[in-house]
Amino acid sequence: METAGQSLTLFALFLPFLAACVAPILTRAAGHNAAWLLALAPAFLFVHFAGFLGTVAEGGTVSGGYEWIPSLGARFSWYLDGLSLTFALLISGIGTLIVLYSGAYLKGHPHQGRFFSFILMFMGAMQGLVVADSFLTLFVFWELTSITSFLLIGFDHAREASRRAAVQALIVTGMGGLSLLAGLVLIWTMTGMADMSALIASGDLMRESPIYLAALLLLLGGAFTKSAQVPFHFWLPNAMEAPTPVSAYLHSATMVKAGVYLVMRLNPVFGETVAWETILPVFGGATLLTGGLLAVRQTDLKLMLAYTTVASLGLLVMLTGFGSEKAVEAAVLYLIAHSMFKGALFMVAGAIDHEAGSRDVTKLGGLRTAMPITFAAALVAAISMGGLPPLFGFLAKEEIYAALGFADGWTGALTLVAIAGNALMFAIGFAVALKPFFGPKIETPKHAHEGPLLLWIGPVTLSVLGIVTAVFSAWSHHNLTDPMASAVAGTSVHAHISLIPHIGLPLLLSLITVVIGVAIFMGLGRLRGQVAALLAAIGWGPDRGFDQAIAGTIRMARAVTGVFQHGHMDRYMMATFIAVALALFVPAALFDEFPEWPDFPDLQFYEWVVILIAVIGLWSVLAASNRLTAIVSLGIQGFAVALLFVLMGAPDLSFTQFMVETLSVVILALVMTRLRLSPADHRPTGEKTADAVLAAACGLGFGLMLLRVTQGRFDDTLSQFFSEYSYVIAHGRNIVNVILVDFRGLDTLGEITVVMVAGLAILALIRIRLREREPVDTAKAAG
Amino acid sequence: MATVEHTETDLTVAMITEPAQLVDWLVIAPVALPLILGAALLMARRRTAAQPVLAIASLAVLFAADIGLLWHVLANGPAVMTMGRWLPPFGISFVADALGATLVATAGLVSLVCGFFSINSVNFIGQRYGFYPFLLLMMAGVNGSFLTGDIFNLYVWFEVFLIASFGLIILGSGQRQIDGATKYAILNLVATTLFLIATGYLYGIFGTLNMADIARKAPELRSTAPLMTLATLYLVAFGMKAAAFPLNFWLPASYHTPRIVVAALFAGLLTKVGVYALLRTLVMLFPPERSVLSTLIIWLAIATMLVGILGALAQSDIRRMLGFVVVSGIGFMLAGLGLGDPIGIAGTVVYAVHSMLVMTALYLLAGLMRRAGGSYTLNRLTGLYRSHPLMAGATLLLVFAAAGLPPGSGLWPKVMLVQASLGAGVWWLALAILVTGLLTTLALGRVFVLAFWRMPEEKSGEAATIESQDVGRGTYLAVLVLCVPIALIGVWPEPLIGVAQQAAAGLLDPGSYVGAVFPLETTQ
Amino acid sequence: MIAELQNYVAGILLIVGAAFALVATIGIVRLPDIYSRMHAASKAGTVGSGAMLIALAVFSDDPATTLRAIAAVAFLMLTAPVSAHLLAKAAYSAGYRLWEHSVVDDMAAAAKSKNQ
Amino acid sequence: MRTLIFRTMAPYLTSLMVLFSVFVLLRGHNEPGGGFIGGLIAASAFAIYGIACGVSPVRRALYFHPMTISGFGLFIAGLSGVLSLFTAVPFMTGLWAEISVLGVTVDLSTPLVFDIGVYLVVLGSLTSIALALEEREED
Amino acid sequence: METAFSALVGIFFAVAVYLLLSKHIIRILLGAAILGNAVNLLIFTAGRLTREVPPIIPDTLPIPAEATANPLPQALVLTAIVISFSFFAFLLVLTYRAYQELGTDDTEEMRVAEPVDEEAPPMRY
Amino acid sequence: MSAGAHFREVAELIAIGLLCMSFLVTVYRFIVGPTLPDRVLALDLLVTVAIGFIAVIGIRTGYALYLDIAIALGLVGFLATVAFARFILSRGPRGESSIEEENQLTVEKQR
Amino acid sequence: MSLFLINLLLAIAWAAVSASFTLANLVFGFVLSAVALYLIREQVGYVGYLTRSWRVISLVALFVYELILSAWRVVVLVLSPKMNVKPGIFAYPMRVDRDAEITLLANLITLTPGTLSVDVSEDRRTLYVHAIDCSDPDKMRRDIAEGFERKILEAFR
Ligand code: NA
Ligand code: NA
Repeated sequence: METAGQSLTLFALFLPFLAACVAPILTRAAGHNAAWLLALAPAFLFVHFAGFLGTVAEGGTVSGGYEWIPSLGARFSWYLDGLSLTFALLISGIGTLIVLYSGAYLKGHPHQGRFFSFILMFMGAMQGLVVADSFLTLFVFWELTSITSFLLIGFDHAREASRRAAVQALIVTGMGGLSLLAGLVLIWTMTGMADMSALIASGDLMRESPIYLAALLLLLGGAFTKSAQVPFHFWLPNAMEAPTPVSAYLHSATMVKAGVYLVMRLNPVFGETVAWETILPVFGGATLLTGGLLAVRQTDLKLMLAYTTVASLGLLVMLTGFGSEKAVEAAVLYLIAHSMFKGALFMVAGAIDHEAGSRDVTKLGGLRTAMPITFAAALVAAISMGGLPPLFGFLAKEEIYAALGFADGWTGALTLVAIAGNALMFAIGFAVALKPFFGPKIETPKHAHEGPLLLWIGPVTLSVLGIVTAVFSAWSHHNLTDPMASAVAGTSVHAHISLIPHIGLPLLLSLITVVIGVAIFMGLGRLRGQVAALLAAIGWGPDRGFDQAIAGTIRMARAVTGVFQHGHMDRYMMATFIAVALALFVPAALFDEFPEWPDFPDLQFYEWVVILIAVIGLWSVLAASNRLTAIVSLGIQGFAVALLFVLMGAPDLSFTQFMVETLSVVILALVMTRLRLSPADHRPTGEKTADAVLAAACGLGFGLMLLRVTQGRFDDTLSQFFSEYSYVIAHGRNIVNVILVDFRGLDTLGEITVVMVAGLAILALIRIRLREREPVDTAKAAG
Repeated sequence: MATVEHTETDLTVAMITEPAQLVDWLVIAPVALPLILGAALLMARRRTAAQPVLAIASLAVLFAADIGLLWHVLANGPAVMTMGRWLPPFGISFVADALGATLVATAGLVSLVCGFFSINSVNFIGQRYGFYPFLLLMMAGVNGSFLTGDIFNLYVWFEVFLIASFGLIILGSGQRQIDGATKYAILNLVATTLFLIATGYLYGIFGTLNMADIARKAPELRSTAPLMTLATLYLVAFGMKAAAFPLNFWLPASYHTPRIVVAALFAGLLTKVGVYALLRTLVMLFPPERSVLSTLIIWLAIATMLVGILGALAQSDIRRMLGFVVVSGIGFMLAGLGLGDPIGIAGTVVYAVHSMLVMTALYLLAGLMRRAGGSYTLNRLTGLYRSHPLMAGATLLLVFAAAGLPPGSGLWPKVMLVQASLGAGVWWLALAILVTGLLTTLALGRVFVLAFWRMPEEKSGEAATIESQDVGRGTYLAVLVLCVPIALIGVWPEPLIGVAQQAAAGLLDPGSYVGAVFPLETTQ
Repeated sequence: MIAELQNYVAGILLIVGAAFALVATIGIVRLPDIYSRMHAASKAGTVGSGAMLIALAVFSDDPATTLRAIAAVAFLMLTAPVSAHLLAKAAYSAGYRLWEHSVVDDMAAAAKSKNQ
Repeated sequence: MRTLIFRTMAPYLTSLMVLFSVFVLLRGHNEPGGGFIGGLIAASAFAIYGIACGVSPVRRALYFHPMTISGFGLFIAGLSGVLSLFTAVPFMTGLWAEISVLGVTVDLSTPLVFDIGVYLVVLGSLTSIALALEEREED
Repeated sequence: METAFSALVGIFFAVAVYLLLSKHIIRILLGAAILGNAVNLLIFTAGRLTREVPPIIPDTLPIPAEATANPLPQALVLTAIVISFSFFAFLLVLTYRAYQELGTDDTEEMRVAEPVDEEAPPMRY
Repeated sequence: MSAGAHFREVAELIAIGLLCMSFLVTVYRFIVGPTLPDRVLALDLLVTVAIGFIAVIGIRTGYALYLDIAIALGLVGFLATVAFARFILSRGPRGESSIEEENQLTVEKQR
Repeated sequence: MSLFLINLLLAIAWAAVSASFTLANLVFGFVLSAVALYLIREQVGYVGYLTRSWRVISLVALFVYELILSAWRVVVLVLSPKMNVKPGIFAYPMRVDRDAEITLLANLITLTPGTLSVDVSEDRRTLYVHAIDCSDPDKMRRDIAEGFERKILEAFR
C-alpha cells in the first residue's frame, strides 16, 4: 500500500464533494459552461480508477484507507476488486457525461449551480459506496446517496409531485438504510468483522452463523428498497419528477444499482444457500414482471424507461440469486449493458423533452429529421436494450439465457419470467427509440431541432460505447466482466460470449423474445389500455399505500399524542404520583425492603400534642371550606413543624421555619387580595376518592421507606467531624451555621442564587405586565 | 460577641494540605464565573445597552474556561477541588471527569451561541428584567450539576438552573408563556422535590453525600439497606427531569411557549442534566440496581422514543414539534442507560452532546424561520428555499443530524446504540431506535419540504398574518456556528466518541473518580 | 439560696403565665364575637407569654439572657396592641358585624351620619 | 394600610427589627441565626414598613433597588469564595484576619463576608417581592 | 421517635399529594408548601433524632460536651427550606399572573399552551 | 436535686401541660372559625402561646438560645396578622358574597 | 436633638440585646441604629424630651399595672360560669392630636382592661374603642381622659 496512491485515492473520493462546493460559484461565473470544468472531477475519477484496471484484471485487489474512528474500530477504507472497480468506472464515466448533459439541459436555470452541486455530491456518495470497505464507510455513503437523491428528486420543488417523490424516495430508501445498518451492525457485533473485505473472505463462517438469516434479511431490506424491488418499486418511477439528468444518472448507472451492488457484493458470503436462492429470484422475478407490465401502461417516455429500469433491476437480482457462475456472469454483463443503454435512453428522452417540449410518446412523432443525432443514439441504445447485435446488450441477453437454461421446473419458470420481461423491455425500448422519431410529424409545444453538443454528446458516447465494448468483447471481458463476475461469484470466472453467437438454446430463446417483443411493440396501444384497465380494477397499489401510510401515521400520531399529551394538568400530576407509588412499593415488595414492625414511639405528651396540632393543621387545609381558610390553616401546620424543630434541638431550623412560614402566609395573603376566587374544589366524589387513594398510597410509601431507612445503622462520621472542627478550625460555635457558611458553603451559595433569581423572576412577572399597561415607567420611584 | 481563639490544630486530619494549583480552579470556574458575573450583571440591570455585551463577553470567558477544563481533564484524568479545603467527604467536592467536562464544554458553546442569538431577539424589557443574569445563573446551575461530586449539592444546582429557567420562561409574560410556565414550574418542582426526597433517604442510609464516598460504601450497605427502592426513586425523579416517558408531559406542554432563544437553551441544556444525573446515580452509584432496572429502562426508552417522535409528527407548530423531538432524543439516551455496557453508555454520552448542539440549533432555526416566514406553523410557512438558501442548507444539515443521517452528528450515537443493543441481544430496542430514526426523518423532513420547498402561492387558506421580518445576520451566524461542530462530529466523530468512551469507562468503573476524590485512600 | 429563689420564682411565673395563656385561649372560645375575643387574646395572651419570658429572665444566670428576655417582653408589648388594632379595624371595615347583643356602635352611627 | 396608629408605629418597629436582624446576622456563627434568618427578619421589617407607609418611602429608604442589593449580596458572597485564590487554597476556604480598630480587635473572615452576602441577598430579594406585590395593590 | 416522625412524614406526604392532584392551582400551591415541609421533616428524621440538645458548642469548650442533635440534616433542611420557599413565592406570583392573564386558576381551563382544538398538521407534501 | 429545682421542674411540666391545652383550645377555635378574622386571631394567639412555650423549653433544657426564636416570633408573628388584616380589609368593602356567607354562619352559630 | 436621643436609645437597646456594654459595641450599636433610623428618616417626626423621661417612666408603670389588671379581668370574665357581657363600640373624643400621642393612647387603651382601639376617625379627633362591657360608655370615656390621656399629655407636653 503506497502512501501516495492512498492519498490520491482519498483525494479522488473527496473530489466530487469539493467540486460540489465550488459548483455554485463556478456556475455563477461561467454559466452553463461550468459543466466543462466540473466534468473534470468525475473524469479525473474515471482516469484514476481506470489506472487500477490492470491490477484488478490480474485478479488483484486495491485496498487502502485511513484511521477514522479507532474508538469504534472503524477505518475510512476502500477495497477495489472487479465489482467495485467496474461500478466505479460506470459511475465516474457516466457521471462525466451527465455533468456535461446537465450543462445543456439546465442551461439558464436559476439554480443550475445548485444542481451541479447536488449531482456531484451524489456522485461522490455513490463512488464512496461502491469502493467502501469498512461497514461504516459503506453505510455513510449509502445514506448519503439517499440524502442527495432526495435533493435531486425534489429539485423541481415548486411542484407537489416532486416533493412527494422526494419524500417517498427518502423514506423508502431511508427505511432500507436502517435495515442495512442493522444488518451490518449485527454482523459487526456478532462476528467482530467490520470490513467488507473481511466479510467476503469468510463466507462459510457467515453461512453457518446463527445470525445468518437475520443478517441476510436485514441487508436485503437495504438492497431491495434501494433497488426498487417489489413491493418497494413504486418510489422509482415517481422519482422521475426529477430533471432528466438525474433520472439518467440515478436510475441507470447509480443509485438504484446500489442495491444490486450490495446483493452482488454479498453473493460470496450469503449465496449458495436455499434462502438466498429463493428470496432473490422470487423478488427479482416479480419485480421484472411488474416493472415490465407497468411500463407498458405509460405514455411518458421517462416513465416508460423508469418501469423498465425496475424490471431490469429485478432481472439483475434474479440472476444474482440464481446461484450459478454463468448467471453471475450474465448479471454482470447485463448490468454493464444496462448502464450504458439506459443512460443513453434517458438522456435521449430528456433531449426530446428539452427540444420538443413534450415527453408523451403519443404526442410525439417524426422527429428523426429534426433530431438526427439524438435519433441515432436512441436507436443504438434501443438495440442494445432489445438484446440485438452488435451491441453489448446482446451479449448480456445471450448469457442470461445460457445461464438460466431449462434444467428443471424452477429454472424453467425463471426462464419464462425472463423471456416475458425481456420481451416487454424490448418493446418498450423500441417504443421509446422509434415512436417519437418515426411516423408523421406531430406538432410539439416547442419547435424541435437538434440540441447542442452538450445535450447529445452523452447519449452518443454511451451508444458508441455499447458497440465498442461488444465488438471488443475480449477486451471488455478481460478488464470488466471477468474481474467483476469473479468478485461476485467469489471464484475466478471467465466469460466467453461474443457477438458471434453459439447456436443453441440461448439463441432460440433470444429469438422467441424478439418475436414476442415485436408483437408487443405492434400491439402496444391495445395492451396499454388493457393493463390500465387491469390496474384500475385492482385500484390500489403500494404508491397509494404510501400516501395512506403517511397520513395514517400522522393520524395515529395525533391519536397517541392525544392520549399521553392531553393537556390536563391533574392527570399529568396523577401519572407522576402513580409512578412514585409504584417506585415506593414494587421494588420494596420484590426485594423485601419494607421496614420491620416498629415499637410504639416513646414521645413526651407535649411532643404528641405538637404532632397532633400538625395533623390537625393538615386536616384543616384539606377540609377548609374556602381557600382563604386553607391558607391560614397552612400557617398552623408550618407552625407545628417549627415547634417540632424546637423540641428536636434545631433552633436554627425552627427560627427559619417560623420566619418562612410567616412570610409564606404574608405573601399568600398579599397575592390573594387580588384574586377573586370561587370557593374550592367541587369535584365528583369519584375523582376525590381516586386522588385520596393515590395520596394515601404515596404517603404510606414514603413513611414506610423512611421508617426502613431509620431502622438501619447510621454512620455519623460527617457530623462528628463537623462537631469536632467547627470551633477549632472554623471558629464557629453554631455548628449548623458553620456548615452553612463554611463546610458546605457551596450549597448556600447555590441557595442564595435561587433566592436572588426567584426575586428577580417575581419582579419580572409582576412588572412586565405593569409596563405593558402603562408605557411610562411607573417604576421611576424605584430609583 | 464571642472572641475567636486562633488555636494551633493539626490541620492535616481535617484539611487538604496540598496547595490548590491555579489549574484546579478550572474545576470551579464554570460555576463561580457565571455566578459572580451574573450577580454583577444584575447589579447593572438598568444598563440595558451594556447587558448583552457584558453577558456575551462573560459567556465567552466561561466557554474558554470550559475548554480549558476539558483539555485538562482529558490530559490528566479527573480533576478535583474540594471546597473550603476540607477533606472529602466533609467538604463539597467538585469533580470534573470526562463526562462532566464534556457536557460542561458543550453547554458552554450552546450558551455562547444562544447569547449571540439573543442580541436580536431579546428586547428592552427582557434585558431589563434580567434575561442575561438568568442566562448566566442558569449556566452556573447547569455547570454545577455537571461538576459537583456531592449529591445534595447536585440538588442545589438543579434548583438553581430550574429557577433561572423559570425566570427565562416567563420573560415574555404573554398568555402562552404564563400558561406554559405554570405547568413547567409545578411539574418540575415536583420532580426536583422527588430528587430531594430520594437524597434525604440516601443520607439516612449512607450518612454521607459525597458521590465518591457513596460509590465506595454502596457495596457494604447493599445487603442491609433499601437501595433498590432508592435507585428506583432516583429513576423516577431524574426520569421526570429528563422528560422520559411516561413523565415527559411537562416538556411538550411548555417548551414551545417562551421566546425561541429560551426554548433553544432549555432544549439544549436542561433535560440533559436529568440524563446526566441518571448516569451518575444509576450507573456510578447503584450499578447492581441499575441492572435490575435495565429491562424497565429499556422499555421506557422505547416508549419515550416512539411517543416522542409520534408527538412530533402530530404537530403543526414547529416549536411544539421540536419539543417532542427533544423527548424522543431522551429515549435514545435512556437506551444506553438501560443497556449499561460501555458502548451503550458512550452512545448515550455522544447522543447527549449531539442533542445539546442539534436541538439548540433546531430551535434557533425555528426562530429564523419564524422571522423569515412569518409563522411557526407548518400550515402557513412556505417558500423559504428560494428566499433563504443558506437557511435551507442549515436546516438540511440539522434535519439529517437529528434523524441520525450523515453528515450530521446524530449518526454516531445511533450506530453505537444499535451496536450496543444488538450486542446485548435486545433487538427490539435496535428496531425501535431505527424506526424512530425513520420517523424523525419523516417528521423533520416534512418541515423542510413544507416550509422550504413548498411555494407560497400553493398554500391554502389565509395568508400569514405576520409580515416576515428581516433575518438578522448575527442570528444566522449563531445557527451556522452551531452547524460547524454538528457537521464536524458527523464527519470526524473520533474525538467525541473517544471522550465518551472515557466517560463511560469512568462511570462504569468509578475507581478513577473515587481515587481522584480520595487520593490518600486509593487502596480502599 | 439565690438559685433556689430563682427556681421558685421562675416556677411560679411559668405556671401563672401558662394559666393566663390558657385563659386567653378559653376566652377566644367562649366570648361571643371577634371583637370580644380580641380582648382575651391581646391581653391575657400577652401577659401570659410575657410572664413566661420573665420566668426565663429570672431563671437565667447570664445577664445577657436576662436582658434579652426583657427585650422580648418589650417587643411583645409593642406589637400586640398594633396587631389587635389592625385586625379589629380590618374586620370592622370588612363588614364583620358586632355581636347582635352589643349595646352601642358609635362607629356605625358615625358612618351612617356621614353617608347621609 | 392607611391607619394612623400602624403608620406611626411601623417606622420604629422597622428600625428595631433591622437592628435585631443585624444582631442575628452577626452572632449567627456562634448561636442560632445567621445571614439567612437575619435577612428574613430585615425583609419582614421592610415589608411591614411598606404595608404601613406605602412602597415609595421604603424604596427611598433603601436608596438602591432591592434587587441590586440582592445582586450585590450574591456578588460579595461569590467573591468571598474567590479570595482564597490568592492564598493557594480551594474555593470558599475560610480566611481569617484580626483587625484592630480603636484598640478593639475585630475578627474579619470570609465566612462572615459570605454570611453578609447571604443576608443581603435574602433582604434584597424578599423586599423586592414584597414591595412589588404591595405596589400592585396601589395601582 | 423516628417511628412517630415517619408516620407524621407519611401523613404530610399524603396530604401534599392529595392537594397536588387538585385542579385548582391554589390548592396545588398549598400542596407544594406542605410537600416542602414533608421533605424537610423527612431529611430531618433521616439524620436521626435527638431531643432538645442543639448542635451548639458551649462558650467554654472546643467541642460539644454531649451528643447533640445531628447538625448536618439541619443545615440541609435549612437550605431546602429556603429553596422551597423561593419556589413557593415564585409559583404563587405566577399563579396570580396566570389568574390575571387567563382569568382562572382552574387548570382545566388553562389551555393556552396546549389548546383543546389544536390545528392538525398538513397531510400533503 | 434541690427542692426549688424540683418545684421548678414540676412547674415546667404543669406549664407545658397548660400550654398544650392552650394550643389545642386555640386550634379548636381555629377550626370552628367561623369567620376568617376568628381564624387569624387564633393563629395570632397560637404564636403568642408559642412564645411562652419556647420560654418554657428554654428553661427546661437550659439552652437560653431558644430565646432568640421567641424574640423573632414576637416581632414577625405580628407580620402575619398584619398581612391578614390587610387582606381582610382590602377584600371587605367590595361586599363579597363570601363575607355575607360568613356572617350568616356567625349568626347561625350563635343561635 | 430628638433623633439623637432615639439613636442613643437604640444603641443602648443594641448593647442590651447583644449583652455587651463595651465601648466598641456601644459605638457599633450607635452606628447601626443611625443607619436604621436613616432608613425611616421621613417618618421620624416629633419626639419627646429626655427631661420628661420620668413622666414617661410613670406612664410605663401605670401601663404595666393596668395591663396586669386587665389580664386579670379577662381571666375573671372568661372563667365566670355565666358570661354576662354587654360589648359595644363607643366613640372617644381625643384631646391629644399628635400622631405619636394618638398612637400611644390607642395602644395603651388596647392593652388595658376591657377596651380595644378599633380605629381613629379620619379627622383624627375621635378614637373608636371596643369595650367588652359597654354598659356605661361615659364612665369609660372619663376613665381614659383622666387616666392615660392625662398622663400622656403630662409626659410629652
Ligand atoms: Na428541565
Ligand atoms: Na424544593
